Order: sequence, then C-alpha cells, then structure tokens
Amino acid sequence: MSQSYNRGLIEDFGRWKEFSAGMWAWIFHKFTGWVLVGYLFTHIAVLSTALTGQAEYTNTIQTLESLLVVRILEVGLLAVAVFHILNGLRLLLVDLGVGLHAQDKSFYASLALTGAIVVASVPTFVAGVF
Amino acid sequence: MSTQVPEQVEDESSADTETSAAQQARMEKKRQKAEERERQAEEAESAAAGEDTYLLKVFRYDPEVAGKQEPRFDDFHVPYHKGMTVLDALMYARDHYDSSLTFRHSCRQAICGSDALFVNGSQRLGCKTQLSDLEEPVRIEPLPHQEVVKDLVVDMEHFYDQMESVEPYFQTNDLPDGELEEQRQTRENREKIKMSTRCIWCGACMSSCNIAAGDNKYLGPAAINKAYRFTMDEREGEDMKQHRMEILEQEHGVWRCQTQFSCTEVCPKDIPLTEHIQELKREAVKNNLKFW
Amino acid sequence: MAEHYSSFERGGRRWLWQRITAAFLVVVLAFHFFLLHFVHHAADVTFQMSAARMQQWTYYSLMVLFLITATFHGVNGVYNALVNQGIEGTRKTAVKWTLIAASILLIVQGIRTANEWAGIALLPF
Amino acid sequence: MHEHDVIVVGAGGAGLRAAIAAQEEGADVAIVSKLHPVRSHTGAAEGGINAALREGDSWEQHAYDTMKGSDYLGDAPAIETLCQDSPEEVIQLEHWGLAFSRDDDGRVSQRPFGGMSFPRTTYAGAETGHQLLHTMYEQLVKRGIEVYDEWYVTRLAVSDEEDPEDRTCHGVVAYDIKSGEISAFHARNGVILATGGPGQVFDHTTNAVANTGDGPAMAYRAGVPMEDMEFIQFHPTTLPSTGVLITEGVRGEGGILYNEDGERFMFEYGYANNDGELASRDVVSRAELTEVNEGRGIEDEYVHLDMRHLGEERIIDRLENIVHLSEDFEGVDPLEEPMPVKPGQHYAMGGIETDENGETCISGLYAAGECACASVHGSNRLGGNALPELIVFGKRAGHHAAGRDLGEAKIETGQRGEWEVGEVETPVEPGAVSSGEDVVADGGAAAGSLSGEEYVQRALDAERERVESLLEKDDGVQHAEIRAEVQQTMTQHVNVFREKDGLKEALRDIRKAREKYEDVYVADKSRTFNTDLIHTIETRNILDTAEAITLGALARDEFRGAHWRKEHQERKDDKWLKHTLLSWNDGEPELWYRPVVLEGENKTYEPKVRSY
Ligand SMILES: Cc1cc2nc3c(=O)[nH]c(=O)nc-3n(C[C@H](O)[C@H](O)[C@H](O)COP(=O)(O)OP(=O)(O)OC[C@H]3O[C@@H](n4cnc5c(N)ncnc54)[C@H](O)[C@@H]3O)c2cc1C
Ligand code: HEM
Ligand code: SF4
Ligand code: F3S
Ligand code: FES
Repeated sequence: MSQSYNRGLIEDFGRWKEFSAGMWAWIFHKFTGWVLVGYLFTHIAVLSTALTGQAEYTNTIQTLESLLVVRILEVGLLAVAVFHILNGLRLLLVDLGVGLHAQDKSFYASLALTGAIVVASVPTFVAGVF
Repeated sequence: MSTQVPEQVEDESSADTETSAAQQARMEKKRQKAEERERQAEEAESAAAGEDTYLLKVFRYDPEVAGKQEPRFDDFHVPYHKGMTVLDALMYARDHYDSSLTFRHSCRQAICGSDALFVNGSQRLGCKTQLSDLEEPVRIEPLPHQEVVKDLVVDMEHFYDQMESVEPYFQTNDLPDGELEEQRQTRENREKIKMSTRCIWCGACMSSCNIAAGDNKYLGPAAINKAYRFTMDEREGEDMKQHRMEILEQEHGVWRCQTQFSCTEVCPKDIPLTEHIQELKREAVKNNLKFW
Repeated sequence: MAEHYSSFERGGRRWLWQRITAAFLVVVLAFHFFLLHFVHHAADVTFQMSAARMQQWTYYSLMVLFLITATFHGVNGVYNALVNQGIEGTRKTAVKWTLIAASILLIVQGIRTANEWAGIALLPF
Repeated sequence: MHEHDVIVVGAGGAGLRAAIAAQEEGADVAIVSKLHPVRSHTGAAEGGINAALREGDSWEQHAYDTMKGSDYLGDAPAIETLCQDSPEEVIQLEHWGLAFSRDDDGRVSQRPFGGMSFPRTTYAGAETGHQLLHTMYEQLVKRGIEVYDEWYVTRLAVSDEEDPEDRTCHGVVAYDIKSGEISAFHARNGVILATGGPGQVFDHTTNAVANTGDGPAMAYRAGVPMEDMEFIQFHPTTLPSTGVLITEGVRGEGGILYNEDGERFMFEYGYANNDGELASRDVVSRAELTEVNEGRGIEDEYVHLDMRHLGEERIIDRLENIVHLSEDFEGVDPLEEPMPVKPGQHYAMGGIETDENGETCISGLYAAGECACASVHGSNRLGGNALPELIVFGKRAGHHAAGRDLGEAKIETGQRGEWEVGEVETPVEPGAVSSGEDVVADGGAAAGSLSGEEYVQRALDAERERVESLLEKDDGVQHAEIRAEVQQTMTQHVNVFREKDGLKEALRDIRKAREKYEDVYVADKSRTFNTDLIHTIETRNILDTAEAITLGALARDEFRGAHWRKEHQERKDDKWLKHTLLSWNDGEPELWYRPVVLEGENKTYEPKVRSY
C-alpha cells in the first residue's frame, strides 16, 4: 500500500519569510496578548506587597522604578500594549465586517502607529532614571 | 449562415491560386522565420540556464523509490514561451525530462481544482499562475499541512471529510407543488451566495490556514464557506438555517477562525472567505442572544 | 459521510465576551496607562497616592472591573490559543481548570490589595 | 472483488446523474472514476443548459431546432426524448439547489443561444457546468453513494460470444491510482460508461487532460461500435497556449478578428458574406485557419481578437471574466493588447453507439454523456444541448441499468435491423498491430459459458498481465512521444479542414504510432500514484479513438455540419443520411452504416438547408 510523508510543523514555521500580513498580525497579537497576561500576573504580585505594609510597597515600587532595565521593560510593555490595543481594534472592526479589504493596510498602520507612540513616549518613560 | 455556401468556397480557393506568387514568397519568409525560431528553441534547451529558460526547483518524494524516499528538490530548466504557466512548465518537464514527475492536473483552466501547489511560498493553482509573474528559481512544492503521497500529490482525504461534514447539500421541506415549478429566489439572494458557490475544492485555503494546520477538527475556510452557501440560501427556509448554524457553531466551527486572511488571499476563485466566516460568527451571536 | 465533530460547548458566548471585554479594555487600559505613566510618573507612586485614589468608590469599582475583565480576557485568550494549538482530552481539561484556578487567585489577590488601599476589610483573609 | 448492482464509470454530469437514478431505482450503485467527481470536465461548461420551460416554448420546437442544428443526422427518437425530458430535469436540478441566475420575479433566467428559436438556455452566470457538477455531487454525498475516486478503469469484463450483440457486460477492471492495486468490479446488473469527451486526441483542445476517450475505446474493443466519430466541433476562439475558451460573447459585443497584417480578414477576404465576426463557429474557425495557412497568421499559429475599442468600461461591465482568463492563462491583458486566438477541438458529437435508453448492443453495457452517441447532436451540436443530454440520458441509463422498464427502444444498436456494409480505401491497415492481445474472447467451445464473476476474474488477470508487462520493460518509446505525434497529425490533417490526402497521411501516422506503441514502456516503476502508467494506457485509447475519427472522416465524402471536406463541398442527402459506424471486430475495424431515424413521435423531419 502507499504511504505518505508528513512534513510536520517545523517546516511550516521555517517559512516565516513567506507569511502574509494577516498571519503576522495574528502572531504579534498572540505574542503581545501572552506578554500582557504575564504582566498582569506579575503586576498584581508586585502590587500585593501593599499587603505586607505601606513602606514595603512604596519601597518596592521605587527601587524597581530606579532600575534602567525596568524602565526599558516598561517601554517594551507600552509597545506591546499599544500594538495589542490597535490591532485589537483592527480585529474588532474585522469582526464587525468593516474594512475587510484593507485588513493588511490596517495592520501596517497599527505597526507604524505603535512605533510612533513608543518613540514619542520614551522621554517620559526614562525621565529621572539617569 | 449556412454550411453549404458554394460561392464562398470558390472565393476561398480562387484566393488560393490568385495570390500564389506573393503567397509563396511570404510563406518562404515564414518558413525561414519558423526555422530560426526552432533553432533558437533548441539552443535554449541546450544552454541549460539560457535567458529563455526558467529554472524550476521541484519537490520530489516517493515512498517506494530508493533515491526519493528522502525528500529532495530536483532542478528542471524549461524553455519559456509567452503565456507559459507553472502547470505548462511542469508538464514540459515531465514530458521531456522525467516522466515520473507526478502532479494532479486536468482542466488547465482553474475549474477542476486539482493542481493547487505551493509555488514560491504561496498556495496557487499551477494552471492559473504565469511563470512571468514569479521570481526565479520557481520553487514548487506540494500543499503544506497535507501529507505527501508522491512528489506534488498530497492526500486530500481530510479536506474532503471536512467538506462533507457540513451537510453540503440542499435541503428543504417545501418544494413547489407543480411538477414543472421552480422555487423562487430573489436576485439579491442569488447574488449574496454567488461567490460562495464558486469553490472548486482546491484546498489552497485550508493549506494556508495556520489554525486548520494545528487543529485537525477545525472545519476550515472551505467547508465553512460551503455551509455559508446553504445557510444564506433563502430557498432552504428558517428551520434549516437554524440547523446549519448549529453545525457551524460547534467549538471547531467558525469560532476557531482567527481572521488570519491567508485563506482569502490564496483563494483562486476570489471568494471572500474571511468575510463569510465573520458574517457567520455574527449570525451565530445574534442567534444565541435570544437565549440569554 | 455527513458526520461532524460535535461539542457540548458552543464557542459563541466566550467569543463574544472576548470582544466585549476587549472593547472595554481599550478605554480602561488606555486610561490606566495614561494615568500612571504620564499624569503621575510610575516612579513617584507611593502607597498614599494609590490609597487616595482607591478610596474613591468609582475608581475602586473601575479598577476591580478592570481586573476582572482583563483576567477573563487574558486567560480566555490563552485558553483559546491552546485549543487552537490542538490540545484535547485530559490535557485540555487540566489546562482549563488550572487557568480557572489561576484567574480566581489573581482576582482575589488583586481585590485584597485594592481593599488594603481602600481600607476595606470586607474579605476575611 | 468489489461487487455492486450497477457500476458507473465516470463522475461528470452524466455519471453522477446515472448513479443517482440507479439508486432511486433501488440498486446498490458505485461510481468508479479516475478523477474525484468535482474534478470532472463538466465543471468547465459555461454557457448553459437548454430546456423548454416557458410559455410560448415547447419541446417540439426545441426538437425541431436540434434536428436542424444536427444537419439532419440526429435520430429523432433520441432528440425528442432529450427535449421532452430536459424541462423536468432542469427543474429537478433547481430543486436540488442549483444556483441558477434569476429573473426579477425570482424564476430561473433563460437566454438566447445560437441555433435556438426561443431563449431557452437556462444558466448560472458563466459557470453553469460548475454549478451543475457540484449540485449533483452534493446529491451524491446526501445519498451516500459510494465513489471509488482516483480509480482508473482500464478494461470491461465482457463475455466472449462471436457476435457483440450476444455478449453481456459483467463488470470492469480498475487500477487504484494511489496504491497501484488492480481490482475487479463485478456489476450484477450493468455498467454505465460516462467517461466524457476525447479532446486529447487533438493537441489543441478546450477539453481537460483527462479527456482521453477511454470509454469509447474500451467499449469499441469490447465490441460496441463507435458512431459518427468524424463529427468534431471546433471552437474558433480559444487561447493558443492552453485551449481555454473565449466565449462568443466577445465577438457578440463587437470584438474584431485581425490577421498579422492588421487586416479585418472576416470582411477583407469575404469569408462569411456580411456576417463578419458573427458568422457561425465553423465558418470562423475555417477563416482563421485559412489566414494562418496562407501565411497571414501571427507566429504561424493564431490570429488576434481585439476588443480594446469597446472601451474599458464596457469590457469590465460585460466581459470581465474574459479579461481574467486572458491574463491568467495567456499572460495578455486584453485592455492593452489584442488576445491571441485560434480554433480548438471542443466537442465530439460521435461516440459509443447507444439507443435512447442509453443501452449499447452489449447487454448490461450502457453509455451516457459526451462519450455516448444516442445521436442527439448528429453532425453538429448546438450550444447548451450537451448538459441536458448528460442529465436526461444519464438518468435513463441509470434507471434502465437498475432494472426499470423504459419500453422498447426505437433506435437499433449493433448490426441489427437496417444496416449496410461500408467501404473505405485506406493507405495502411487500420486496427490492432498484433493480433491476440486486443481480442475480446478466446472464442472456442467455452464461448459464453462462464459465469459473470469468472469473466470479471479473467479480465482482471488479463489486465494484471498487461500492467506487469508495461512496468517490466526497461526501455523503448515513451507515451509522451507517441501521444504528441498522434495529436499533431490529428490537428494537422483531421482538424477543421479535411482533405483526402491529409486524412490518409493521418492514418499512416497513426499506424506508425501504433507500431511504436508496441514498444512503449513506463519509466516510472513506482506503484504509488503512477501517472506515467496511466498516461501510457490512455495513449492507447487515444490511438483507437483518433483512428476511428479519421476513418469516419475519410469515408464520409460530403460536407455536413462540422465535417468539412475539401473535395466535397455539399451535403449529400441522397447518399449520406446515415450514421457511420465502426466495429473493432477483434482488431480489424469494419465500417458500416445505418440510416438516420427521422420519424419522430408525431412527425417526420424533412431535411432542409441549415441556414440561420
Ligand atoms: C469549455 C467547455 C464549455 C462547454 N460549455 C457547454 C455549455 O455551455 N453548454 C453545454 O450544454 N455543453 C457545454 N460543453 C459540453 C459539455 O460540458 C460536455 O460535453 C459535458 O460536460 C461532458 O460531460 P460528461 O459527464 O460526459 O463527461 P465529463 O464531465 O468529462 O466526465 C468524465 C468522467 O469520466 C471519468 N473517466 C474518464 N475516463 C475514465 C476511466 N478510464 N476510468 C474511470 N473514470 C474515467 C472522469 O474522471 C470524469 O469523472 C462545454 C464543454 C467545454 C469543454
Ligand atoms: C486594551 C485593549 C485590548 C483589546 C482591544 C484587546 C483585543 C483583543 C482581541 C480582539 C483579542 C481576540 C483575538 C482573537 O480571538 O482573534 C484578544 C486576545 C487576547 N488578549 Fe487582548 N485586548 C486588549 C487588552 C488585553 C489585555 C490587558 C490583556 C492582558 C491581560 C490581553 C490579553 C490577551 C490575550 C492573552 C489574548 C489571546 C491571544 C492569543 O490569541 O493567543 N488583552 N485581545
Ligand atoms: S474556497 Fe477557494 S481556496 Fe478554498 S477550496 Fe474553495 S476555491 Fe479553493
Ligand atoms: S486563514 Fe484561517 S484563521 Fe480564518 S480567516 Fe482564514 S480561516
Ligand atoms: S488544472 Fe484544473 S484547476 Fe488547474
């Protein structure tokens, strides 16, 4: 009998160069979504230091905020959040059946806008850490 | 017109003799030109990477043939002519270089849906893709996400199963009484389902969809589109529509779609698949709201 | 032949909630970010300031709602993503309950923190 | 061994309808098809499907038009059956959900078509065949009819009596393309052939690559005559590199044909009085080829069809799909350049001889669709008459095979009733090169004495042997070479223009090809999806079909319908109101004739000049 050859998934992701706009949007949205959930959990964890005492809380926050890495991570978080929001809006529109034909353009627009917002807000974010 | 028009035939043959001198000179010129072309064609063929050839890199695999059990890519240099499609090139390679090169094809006009291939990184019909639109070398592979039977032939069983799982046939309880009476359908309604009826079962969309690749139970864009074709057909009636929505609303139905749009992009029949899927999602939500 | 994979659970409801929460989150998340990074700098955050805000019941309820919607939205998203990846059977059930448990924990912990600031001692833990 | 009551070979419109009908009648039916049903070439039909549905129209009128269109070579009982049954069948399709185009009142639209005295062509946009094929396949799924898809039928299992009329068909032998397994299918009641057109006999055709005349060739070798094979319809505007059809609509809207010198040749060279580009298919086809033959063609191959002057707006509005076809299949943007076009083989009027119930002279063997010739199209098919033929005769064959009594057929089959011996002078012996291999029976005392299963088993053994021997050979000639030679000679000599010497030349070439075929070998030794092997077997069928077409064309020394003979420029009713039939006779083709049946139910059709 004939058999067949299963190429598996690895080969598929080896083709990333050939992915279309909608696929990138999906991948980015997924990635940013996961980062946001991750952040949500850490965020609450950090905030719960308030339960141990006022000073600890203020202290934790301020130590964290004085670290450059944390500031950079925050910029990253902003980028992730902004992209997720913008693309999320794009997806909401798609769900409503609005502007399906421009779906690739709106993805590029989300990317560009995210970039712009992030760049513009860098000064605010890193202010005071140096 | 008539098939028997003697005068006209006379015209034709007299034209034959009258212009013979000029005609002959002309034919002579033609012959020379033709010879010239032939010579060029031969040259092109021998000069493997000549300007007028296209380089194809074709995926090869055969579970039974020793050298092909490990998949590999073969190179074929195919002489180009204007209008040549990927399918033409494959046929040329098969008929002139390697008769064991295997792929499905039949109609050569984008209607039988048998030659969906993965060409330079996207799902296309071989017969509907002009070589001149592609970058060289042209890499031709079987459809991703499906198991390869041999060379470019993939196993379509799963695709057929999905298509047939959505009750892909017209069902209605009230046909007109008169024997020779058709059901009525408004133009608008026929227009609405028109695009969805164009599917040729090529499987390109399924192959392009990441979700379908990961979730074997996902109905997939083509089957959902098939269901759309009936769900939106007013001739079937409300009850049937409810029934169809139930099929579509299952966990592996419309909800699995993540609006990646790859299906819509690759569909050779330009069916707005994502749009249809989204419309069904909204339809499903509307349906369910009643019970909340 | 005409057999289709059936499922007791229909995806439609969760799908819709994912959109509704998303729409809500757009507004609240933007507000939240803006408030805590631009209006007030995160670096200047102190317990007192947080407490002051939390003592307003509007802000408090907004934040609790924010927490709940974000948790639902995020966790449901993760669950969907995993189902899309094709997990099934016991693994799927396990993932589902783990996620639910994590969400409850997160929400409880979040509310406790908020209560601390707001000075509410509603919950007995 | 698989066993069913009725086996249908082929899953195009005809095969699907036959299977549904047989099941309706209570039979256990299975379809065996070399392509998955939705891949069948019925899907390519665009124009529409004729049926007298409306007030003011009648089946009689439809029958009259069809008879006239056939140039009085159609058999009245078959034509009348077609026209009487098609309205009901078209409505049936509508009830099965076919998405026909609609009028404002919600009824199915009908449009005018060439040769029809009433607008009775029902259609679904420009994709009627696609819709029809898919609608019918959907019904198949609904009924759960078994389909052996990608199984290639290679041989019929027929008993071995001396006279074909005494033989019975017990089943078929088929090759599972995916696994390479050869299996027998025993048919308790009957086998229905619905294998479609033989377009691949020519190198330029609107037909699919899978249309290789398998059905006619298999039936022919089993003893069923091929009827009226010389009648081949050519379409004047097909794209040169693929054969994709460019609808008449382009010329209808005002498209103009030019030769290499930019002359509007239809007028300049007076091909069609004042009709110009609007002349009928055959006239335009001949005009185009005359231009090419006289050196005024482009690249010595084609002419130009220009519609740029219509303006982009009008083109997009009315002929948008043509723009896509030309771009996708020819790489030419018709808004920028004229489209290259040339005539291409389009439809075969002839085929397996059947009566109006779809039955052949071998009992238990039926044929329907383009592969069959109940003779509704005679010497020329009218547009929109093939699709109704599929469903009307597909259904009848299905019912009959499953045991329904359809009454005595009025059309005779085989060498029964009125017939006469024919004669044609050939430059070489036609038929099998080596005797033995292609002989149905061993004959002898055992003739007709085996059981059905035993005949099927015997056919299976024979087929296994043939395939083994094809695969064993390590060198020789490859099918592609033989196929190309036959296709070229057919296109050169048996095309739109036919003359005695050319036809003889073609017979010589076919003979040479047959001799080469003795040496054929299959390079691909794999059992998995071996298309090399399939194409090699198909090539044999192409050879037999090509020869039959050429023999018929040589014998018929008149000009009727689609059959044009240089030396014989008129229709000869006194001599040629008869069908050409060819019997394989165990490898020695025999030509004979049977008079056309012009007596209909209520009237007799009187031959008139076919002029529109
Ligand atoms: C481009 C085009 C446009 C047309 N437009 C019109 C139109 O507008 N109106 C009209 O009335 N007619 C039209 N026709 C004609 C009409 O479409 C065909 O005559 C008709 O579709 C043939 O149908 P069929 O069922 O006989 O064969 P097909 O649809 O060709 O089916 C043949 C079947 O047989 C199977 N098969 C073949 N050989 C074997 C084998 N050896 N073993 C197993 N299976 C086998 C194949 O797999 C296939 O399933 C058109 C034809 C063409 C080519
Ligand atoms: C602020 C506005 C937000 C919008 C508009 C938004 C929008 C969306 C939408 C529409 C989806 C569904 C995608 C789909 O099913 O195809 C989604 C998925 C998701 N969202 Fe959000 N979201 C927002 C905020 C958040 C936040 C705050 C979190 C973190 C807790 C989050 C985490 C996720 C996750 C994890 C997913 C699933 C991603 C995946 O598919 O893997 N989102 N979002
Ligand atoms: S929807 Fe489009 S891509 Fe998918 S199978 Fe149908 S024709 Fe092919
Ligand atoms: S690619 Fe897949 S995710 Fe949806 S939009 Fe198409 S089905
Ligand atoms: S060959 Fe039929 S779709 Fe390409």
